[in-house]
Amino acid sequence: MTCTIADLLMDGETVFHGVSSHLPMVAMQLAKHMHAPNLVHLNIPGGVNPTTIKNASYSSAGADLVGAAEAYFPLEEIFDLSMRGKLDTAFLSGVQFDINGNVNASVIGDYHKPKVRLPGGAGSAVLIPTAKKVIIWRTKHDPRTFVNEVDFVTTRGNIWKIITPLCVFVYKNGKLHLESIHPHTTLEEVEKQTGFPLLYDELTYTNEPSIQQLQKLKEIDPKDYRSLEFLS
Amino acid sequence: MTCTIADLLMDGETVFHGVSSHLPMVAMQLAKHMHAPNLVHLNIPGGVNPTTIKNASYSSAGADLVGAAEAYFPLEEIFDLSMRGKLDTAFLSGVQFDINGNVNASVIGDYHKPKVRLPGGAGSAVLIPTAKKVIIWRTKHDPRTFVNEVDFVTTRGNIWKIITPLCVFVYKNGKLHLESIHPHTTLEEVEKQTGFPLLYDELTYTNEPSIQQLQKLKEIDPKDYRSLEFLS
Amino acid sequence: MLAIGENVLHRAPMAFIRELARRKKSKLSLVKTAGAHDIDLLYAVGAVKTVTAGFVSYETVYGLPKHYRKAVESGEVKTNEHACYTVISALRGAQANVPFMPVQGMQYGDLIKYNDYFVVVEDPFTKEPVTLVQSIFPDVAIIHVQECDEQGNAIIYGPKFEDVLMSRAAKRIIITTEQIVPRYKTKQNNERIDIPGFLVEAVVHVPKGALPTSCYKKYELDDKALRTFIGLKEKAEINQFISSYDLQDYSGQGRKRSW
Amino acid sequence: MLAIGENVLHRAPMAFIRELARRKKSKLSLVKTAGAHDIDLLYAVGAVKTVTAGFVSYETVYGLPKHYRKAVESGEVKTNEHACYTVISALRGAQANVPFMPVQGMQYGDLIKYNDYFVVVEDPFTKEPVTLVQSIFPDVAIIHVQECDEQGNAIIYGPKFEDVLMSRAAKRIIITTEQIVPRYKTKQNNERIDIPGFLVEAVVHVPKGALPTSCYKKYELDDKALRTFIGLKEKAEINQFISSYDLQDYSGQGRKRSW
Repeated sequence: MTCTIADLLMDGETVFHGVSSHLPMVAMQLAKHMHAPNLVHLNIPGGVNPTTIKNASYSSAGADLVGAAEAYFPLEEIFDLSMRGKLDTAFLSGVQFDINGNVNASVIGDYHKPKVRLPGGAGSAVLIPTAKKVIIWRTKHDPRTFVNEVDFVTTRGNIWKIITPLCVFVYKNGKLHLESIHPHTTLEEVEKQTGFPLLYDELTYTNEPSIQQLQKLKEIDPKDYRSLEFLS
Repeated sequence: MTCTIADLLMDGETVFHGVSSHLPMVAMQLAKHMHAPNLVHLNIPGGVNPTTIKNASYSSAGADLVGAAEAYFPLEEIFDLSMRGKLDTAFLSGVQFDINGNVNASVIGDYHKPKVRLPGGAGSAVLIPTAKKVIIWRTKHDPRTFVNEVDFVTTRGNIWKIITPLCVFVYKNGKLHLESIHPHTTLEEVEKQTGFPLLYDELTYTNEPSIQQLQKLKEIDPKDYRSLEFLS
Repeated sequence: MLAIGENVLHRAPMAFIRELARRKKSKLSLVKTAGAHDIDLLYAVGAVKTVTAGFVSYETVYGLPKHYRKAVESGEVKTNEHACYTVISALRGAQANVPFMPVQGMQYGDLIKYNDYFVVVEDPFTKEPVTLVQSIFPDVAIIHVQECDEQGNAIIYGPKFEDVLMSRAAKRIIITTEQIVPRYKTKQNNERIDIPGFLVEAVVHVPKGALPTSCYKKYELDDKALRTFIGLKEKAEINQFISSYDLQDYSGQGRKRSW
Repeated sequence: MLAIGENVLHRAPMAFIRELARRKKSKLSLVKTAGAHDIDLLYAVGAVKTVTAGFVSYETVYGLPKHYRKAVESGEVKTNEHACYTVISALRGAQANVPFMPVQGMQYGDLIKYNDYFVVVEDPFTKEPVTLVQSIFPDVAIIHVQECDEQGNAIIYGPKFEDVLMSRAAKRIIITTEQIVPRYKTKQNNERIDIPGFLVEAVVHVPKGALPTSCYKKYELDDKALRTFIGLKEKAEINQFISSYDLQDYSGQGRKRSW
């Protein structure tokens, strides 16, 4: 997943990730070390282009990202930047997604008396509509995540891609389409784990990580923080 | 005038002056050195409580006020402070004033094709209505300054006192009242130089500066910046 | 309404938060962009009426805030869900003392339908629809800093999160600080002062006052304590957890309980 | 529309302003809170269509800006008079890309009657009247700083005035700088960087680029030059005044005219 995400990032882009976002953080560093040296890495504490993320053990919003940074540009300003149409790519997540590009990060059940109170969408409700490109990553791919209809619409639309452990969705013409499935899985598996019918034109396998990418990953993320979410 | 103004300032107050404001700046320093050591001196460049103003030769908005300051709190924030009702006293000026407390700092003549384009009210239009107390100082007292009716209302009301080279006006019940006249002048002189009829109840002479004040003035303002406006 | 400085697990004013719990405060309204242990602890002791936030959760490895969730799901208390940015906008509104702020992006989701602090009006200049968020006026902001002098001139090292904004939005500002430094030291760094002393009502010296969250340049997060707290269920256990900080939380006042 | 950094006589990007004059730019729209020599010079060469500002004047000892006044009084050009704060509010609106900002205090004067960028509406939350100021979206902000690296990471020493806000409100940002410093030096001061490089389009090295206005830590105002300029009347004299800075304004590029 990390390499797939890194491949989506382009040189010179301004890219933001939030809390609990080790995976995209590592992907951004990977992209910077491979094909996108001029990518601008933005994050909540405000560290612009931190040179290392090795100290970001339990948090992707810690002061270490400022300590190792080129400049200071905090959350407040990153939001403003996105409002001005100058944030190229934002990494966001959510708990439920449906085929129409609706995102739920708020509640399961009734909004005012929820069955499950979720953490909340954080910046999603304003960033998903205003960032130029939005990449959603989610480390769970099951029918409770990719549902027929979300319980609540925290925000909707303007998703570029969704990356899961099984596949890549692309959002076009108002619907999520399956773009590629990861080499280790099958279409049947993706179908089984997705709560809405799969749309696709031509279906391909996602590119395998290159040897160079895997080597570089070991360097920039020796403690495998990118896998933290899979463990929790 | 400087001592009269200093006497109006109370200990612990938050007080602001703008550009071309050497006279109130010196008055604030005088008050701080005499009876109001905890007065908070705010200014445009953002120097909170500068320890000296001796380097403010040509400007009361220069970087020297930050260099000698306790902290940094710039104009933008001072405006916000006033909006929140936390600015105790603001020093402002204007070019025309009338008996109804109208202030003109914009134009002489028609607004859209003025006979004389004035510098503009700077912060007056928002600070006069929102500061707790507003002290207007003006180094000219003549019938073109204190007029029957201002050419344009840049802002109005919420003036506490107006200090001129001849007298002190106080604003109450919607009108400017003469509060005291300076010892060196006469009621006739003030009447002659004022374009509106003088209102007053009991009329007193303004207090003379004390010897201590005059001594302290020499220390804090040895180059007599407070008189710059009278020269221009 | 109480605005709490910091973000998720970093530089939270935990000593102050624990003191609120010790004093058995209740019906608090909290506001912040993204909270974790601070909010979870206050919910655990039943101190909260509402929370206004964009995100309430521990980060990845520590999972979800159980106490907060339990309270909200039981219907006892209310969450005023915002996007983090709309909290920022609402605090900017308070900073300028205006009743609302316009904000972009919200028109695509349902938060504006379910919450009366959002409203859509017509822009009088362009006639286009525009979303307004009602300003949030905190009574008190509580902010933990690394350095502060006795006048309240405070310097935050590393990320400031929304703390500076909160210090401008709240009516009263309370600073807890790792270190009280002499005035000549803050003055040497005058251009770096984040909160000038004349805005500050009280300064409390509380070394380690952010533990178990981290404090940049001072200490890392206390992993063990956090995991302990997250595992607690009974009120008595939670009170004991808070008591275990008593000595430390009062150490800055010569171990006297002066605040 | 061009946003010009600095305030009255301090750290004005004069080398850039003079370059606009040399290139015979015309019909410029200018925005700033309080201007002096910069605005007066551009008016003197007939480069301006409108100015949006709260205050246009030299300070006390230098008197009024004659060229500006003459142009406005002749009716050739327009002043969009603001309170300085409403310029700030309008730039904050641009920073957040919203069409307007609410602002307090304006309801007591006539500026809101005579200028269509102010409008009074009903607050949908309280039903009270509230004044809105239309946001101002500068195309370019031009800011003179003391230190900047080649990437555009810029540090302003002393008062920042509205320069940081302008760098967030404008579509494009141009920095002129006293000194180009290596990246490791700006990085050592990373928390002090006022304008991060990724926002900046161009960096121009112009030592003494603020003269005849002052530049904190670098030089004081040039009293003689300012008084000379103020005394000028004829176009030819003014052009000569500008030419007298040619060598100095290009010195940062090895005296080649590279910008």
